Amino acid sequence: MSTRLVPPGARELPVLTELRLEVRAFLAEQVAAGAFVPHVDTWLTRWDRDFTRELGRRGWLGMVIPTEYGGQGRTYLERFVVTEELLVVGAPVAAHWIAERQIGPSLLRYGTEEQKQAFLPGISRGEVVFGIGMSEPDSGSDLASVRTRADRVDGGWRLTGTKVWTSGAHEADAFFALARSAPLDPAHRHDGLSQFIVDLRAPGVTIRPIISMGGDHHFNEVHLDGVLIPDDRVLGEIGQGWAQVTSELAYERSGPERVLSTFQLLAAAAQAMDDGRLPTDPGLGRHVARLAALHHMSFAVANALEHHEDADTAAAVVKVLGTTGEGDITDYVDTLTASGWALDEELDTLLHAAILQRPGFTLRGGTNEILRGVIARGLGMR
Amino acid sequence: MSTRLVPPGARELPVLTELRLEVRAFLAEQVAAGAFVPHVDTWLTRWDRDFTRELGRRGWLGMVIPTEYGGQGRTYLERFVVTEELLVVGAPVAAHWIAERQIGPSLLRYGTEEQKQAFLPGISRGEVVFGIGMSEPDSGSDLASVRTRADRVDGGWRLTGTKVWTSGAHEADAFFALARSAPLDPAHRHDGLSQFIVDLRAPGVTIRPIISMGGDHHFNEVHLDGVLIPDDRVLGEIGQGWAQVTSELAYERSGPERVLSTFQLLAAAAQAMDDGRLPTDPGLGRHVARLAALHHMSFAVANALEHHEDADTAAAVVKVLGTTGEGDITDYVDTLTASGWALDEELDTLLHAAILQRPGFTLRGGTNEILRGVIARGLGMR
Amino acid sequence: MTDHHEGHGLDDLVEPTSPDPDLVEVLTDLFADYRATRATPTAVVDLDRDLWQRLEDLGMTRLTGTESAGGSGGGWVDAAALLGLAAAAAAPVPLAEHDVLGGWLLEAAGLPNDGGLRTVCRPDPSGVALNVTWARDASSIVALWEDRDQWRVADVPVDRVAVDERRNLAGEPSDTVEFDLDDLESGIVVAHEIGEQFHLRGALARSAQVVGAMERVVDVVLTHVREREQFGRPIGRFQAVQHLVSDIASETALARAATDAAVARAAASDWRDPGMLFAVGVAKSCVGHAASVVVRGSHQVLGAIGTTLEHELHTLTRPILARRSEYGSLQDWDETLTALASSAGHDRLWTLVTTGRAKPSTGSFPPHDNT
Amino acid sequence: MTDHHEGHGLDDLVEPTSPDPDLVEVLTDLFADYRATRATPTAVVDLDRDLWQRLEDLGMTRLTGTESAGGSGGGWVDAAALLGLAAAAAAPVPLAEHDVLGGWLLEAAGLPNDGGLRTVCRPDPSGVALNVTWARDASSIVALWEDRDQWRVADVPVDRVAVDERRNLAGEPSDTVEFDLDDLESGIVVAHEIGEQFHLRGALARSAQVVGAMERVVDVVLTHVREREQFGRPIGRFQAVQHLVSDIASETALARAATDAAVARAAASDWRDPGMLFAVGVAKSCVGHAASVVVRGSHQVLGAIGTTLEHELHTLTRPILARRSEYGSLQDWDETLTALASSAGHDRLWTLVTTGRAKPSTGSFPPHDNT
Repeated sequence: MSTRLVPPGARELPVLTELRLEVRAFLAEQVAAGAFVPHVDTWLTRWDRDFTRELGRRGWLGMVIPTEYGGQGRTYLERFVVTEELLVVGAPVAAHWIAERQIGPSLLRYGTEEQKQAFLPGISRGEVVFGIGMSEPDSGSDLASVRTRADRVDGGWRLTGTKVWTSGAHEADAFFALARSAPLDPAHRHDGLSQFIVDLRAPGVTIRPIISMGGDHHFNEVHLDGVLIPDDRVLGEIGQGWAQVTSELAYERSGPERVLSTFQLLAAAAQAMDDGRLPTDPGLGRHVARLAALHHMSFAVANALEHHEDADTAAAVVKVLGTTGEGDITDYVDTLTASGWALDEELDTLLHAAILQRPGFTLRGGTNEILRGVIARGLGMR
Repeated sequence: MSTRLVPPGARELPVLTELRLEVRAFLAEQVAAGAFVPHVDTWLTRWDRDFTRELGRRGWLGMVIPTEYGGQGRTYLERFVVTEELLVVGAPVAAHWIAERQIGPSLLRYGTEEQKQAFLPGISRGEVVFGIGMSEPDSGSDLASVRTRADRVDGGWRLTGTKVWTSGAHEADAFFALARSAPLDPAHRHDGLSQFIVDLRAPGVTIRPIISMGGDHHFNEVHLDGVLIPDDRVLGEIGQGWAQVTSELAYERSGPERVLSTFQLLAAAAQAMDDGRLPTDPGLGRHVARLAALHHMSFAVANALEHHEDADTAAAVVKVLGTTGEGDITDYVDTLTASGWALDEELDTLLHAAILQRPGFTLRGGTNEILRGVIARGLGMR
Repeated sequence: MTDHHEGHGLDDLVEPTSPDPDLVEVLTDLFADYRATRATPTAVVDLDRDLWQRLEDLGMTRLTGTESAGGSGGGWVDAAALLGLAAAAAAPVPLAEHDVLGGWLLEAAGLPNDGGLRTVCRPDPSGVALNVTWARDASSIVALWEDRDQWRVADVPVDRVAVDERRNLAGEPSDTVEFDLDDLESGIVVAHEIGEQFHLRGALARSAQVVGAMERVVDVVLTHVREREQFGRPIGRFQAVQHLVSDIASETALARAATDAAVARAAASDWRDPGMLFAVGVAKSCVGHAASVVVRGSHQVLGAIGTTLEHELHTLTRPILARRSEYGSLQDWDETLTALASSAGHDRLWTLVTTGRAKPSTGSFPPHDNT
Repeated sequence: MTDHHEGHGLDDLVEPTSPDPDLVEVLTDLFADYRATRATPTAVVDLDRDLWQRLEDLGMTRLTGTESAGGSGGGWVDAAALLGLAAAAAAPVPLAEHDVLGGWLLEAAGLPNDGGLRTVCRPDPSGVALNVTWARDASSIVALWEDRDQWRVADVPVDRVAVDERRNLAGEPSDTVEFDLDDLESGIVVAHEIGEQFHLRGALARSAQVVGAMERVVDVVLTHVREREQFGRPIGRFQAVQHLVSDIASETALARAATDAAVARAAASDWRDPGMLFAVGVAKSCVGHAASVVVRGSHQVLGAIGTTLEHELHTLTRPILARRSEYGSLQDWDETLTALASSAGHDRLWTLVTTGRAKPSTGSFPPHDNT
């Protein structure tokens, strides 16, 4: 048989579909009630702690967290369909996104019992908001080059350095910081890194906004000036930070947020074509087809992860194709549209937001250049 | 001012246009008389020595060769418009293509007086047919790795080795062979190469066909088994082969044959769209626009060459964009067309031929991967 | 990851959709043997009757026929696997025409199937059918045609039709067939959905073949980039080549996901799911666009050697392009999907994506199935 | 190469089409100074009246006006250079609206031009014009409108219109303007070709701006890839980055070639060449498609830093996308070209490419000019 990059698909059975429809009905009510206005890229740009808590109350957060830690003890597949439904409708999900996607699974895998008890129930209720602190001003795609220093002190560590592109740090309660707990050994650049759970209100933490090209504030610089991290807030093992952060990449890269960030724009374009406000064009069908196929592929990866199968390469495939597609949808609608807001104010709003967010699609979570290298490695080329 | 990759354009004046229309009228007569059937990629695939000689009689060969060598003593710009007209109509021009494009200019620049007198008049009359022998079985894009050996003997050199992808060698009279006249020095891989003028009927030359994927015979393997090359058939200087072959690349890479190989297919598609045999689609306009812009860009490069300006990077730009566009036209028409010859037999014939030739468009004369590196170098990146 | 499923078990949530592993093993061996022993590639491709016989001996030429009709009772999941593996071996055998389409039409019409080699077509009102693959090799041709709002099926012996021999881009027989109108008019009337399904089944069969061939192209490319050296190292070490190959493999994987999803839906509903038009369209569109990337990229990576007659590559890329344009051009299918998507509109586009239909089902099909 | 032109001299064959080098030098200095002294980029962009004054002092705000009307008598070649250089500096000044379009309309209508800041628009029959750039900043608005087969031009003081302030993707004023219908109906009737040319002139002005901005993007990208290091070396050393940058620069060069050709044709014929629709369409299409590649590729190369408000990149990429969709969407122009190409058909497509028209000229325009 030939090289199989992506795990075999699976058919969604009625039990999952019922969950899907339940979430969909709730969201339709919320939109109708004006609780939120559907938008693009809401997992980065739309914060609503009330909405997040409401999801928690309904059992749609902490879905893969065991019940003993306040979670739902359900499957990645169930979480997958809930996530898809939240994204396609453009719901304000940024407040819980990082915790739900990365922090919860990392705590389950690497956290101490005390850490799990301390954080997972709040995450599951949507009350504890987390960020992630990996990138640094000069690190870019070369994450092993992080320079934030963790110095051993009595009873813990002191962190000194600067993290950037920390989405929502100004709203969050805490973040995971990757830092160098041993000096850089150029021959073993991935050694000596560790993860720390940092209280963003702790002394020594300064958060400064990074304003995006559209004038919005989603990202931050987080300066850590000798911030004291007690020993019980080390995540996992000292020196194992690299292995820990990379182990979760399949979860981070294959999710529906790598496919659906511009779904609302595509849907508005479909409507505009039906109404004659945009010219009928086969490109719409092409983009819908790719998105549908990516929905199947992303689901196949979730199914593989649920079965504890390795899916790092497959996740990279989903992210490269999915985020490229998110941008393609944006560019496609843009090329169909003559400038001028009044063609369709909703379409224009979504289009402009998508254009301004688009550069990030293929950068965040590993650039597509890096990921194509990951795929090449998965194919045995390097 | 910003980095200018391509020289400024120039407006074609009526004198050039009159030449263009003169050639066009002749070709229309030829098509009407059934002298040839318009086709795609004819500069590689369509040999007609009679047609070539007729062009010579009309003064449309050897255009940049001075009159004292039997040429027309005209400009690259005049040759450019003649060439465009020949290509768009899909005329059978393969027999003189290599001689007209590369051999003539190389002989003018590097040839001895005796060599010029020996070959240029015949080239200008379309009677001497040349090929080119650069690639070897293992050389690929790495031309400096050629292994054909030139061994010094009394009064000349003996060539031993194998050249491949020699288009038309089975029809040609002679070719230029690049060979290693000194052993490879890994630190100076471009040294020790020389060019030789090889009589393809000489003892020791064996020509074997390489059949293409469509079953056609355009390419050959040329085996040189100690072929004796007298000293007066060394081209230029021994050891300067690399500089000599690379100096002509701008002429080879920026010509209209890098843009127009599939023009007949595009024209047939335009007709089919007008007749309702293909769906009306904005892609047609997009491809026509690119082709028109490439026509201007390719003309601008010809103008720069006429003015002795450096245009290596610009030529690489024309070739990358042009050959990609030739393939894009092919793929575009293919995606519009349902299988089945009878939709339009002419269109189908052109489409199938274009599909079978297409892989070569972006490989021959330097792959587009190599050329994008050349462009990056022109931009100061390497 | 989650070891505490307090709600549903995994079996309640999803159903795997893989072909029978024993079947796959048998076929993999068969085609590996075929590949190892076949002749050098040619520009013109003719039916391989020896291979056909071997497939017949294994029951593969009647894989999808019901057992009562002499078939092996295989479903679409297994059939798609067979089509893909045969296409990956560039096997010149009419499995799609003979069994998946022809055999099915005969059963639908209640016509006997003597096992003789069949191909299929849809003649126009004048009785002419273009581009009928393998017609010259068939013992009889199964024709589907529309006659005043009714669909009819006729099994016409090849000696009763005029065959004008032609070849497609792949070099395969792809003939023009002219029927005697009397033979068509005396055909058996079949249910309306048979006529509608034919185009979809044909399109999905072609998609399965193209994906199988593309997967083999990926392997051919990977072998080449490991072995071929330039500038002193394997070309697979160059970032540009890595990215080209990554794109080829990724597009192939997407086409595979789309095709498998459509096949699974077809298998689960025996083609009765009203979302089949969308599902097949998604497969055909993704496969067709992938074909552009895979064919161009693979030839670019392989270089001149890949354009020679003796190389395996064109035995895959030519059929890929020939078949992606059968049963509707890529543009046709994108237009169909555009029509479905725009009529779904803003509020039901996602329903279309997940179920293949924009409105909740009104028929007898379980509304929650095949989402 | 050929030192023996025995036929025509080069001057008989081609005419260079470059802008006045003195003008280019003055403008290059001016915008270099502007770039060096301007404030940090903002999301919202307002008219820079100081810069406008400096341009006015140099005669640049009336560059294309005839000298008798108080202009500098510059042609389209110089005007396109000015638009491009200003766009490369992301200069928030309405040069296209005020001079190239507004000044031209006033002259065409024989209306006086007091030099006060103008913008232009084409109100709909109800008197409403959308997306009127810089309307809020103008002293008066030059309106072109079609009234029963006649085109009229009116110069309406801004205090006689209602301005609903909005902003475009670039953050620039792009207002909705509502006219009093009486003001429009009392406009001056102008020749029919004025109405037809307006859209073309607007489209070509936008193309010149977008190309200028894209050329600056190439420079920004090149600076970045030389300075930014990853994995221990400048990112420009990675083949993937080289190819991205090569593509950006190549597309920009193609857009430049197409735009220059249209500008040269406009200049040589004073817009009377019947091939202008095709020439402008080619420019608009190539520029528009280049914009997709350049904007995406440049942001990809620059990474997260290029998405920050303080970075120069978005001051270029946002206007590039805003302007490529003005005076017709990219799709509109591709459709126009498709119509021209398909009506030219097989035999005259090449004539269309070389002359902009499918039929030999029948008008007074020299048939061999501007080929």
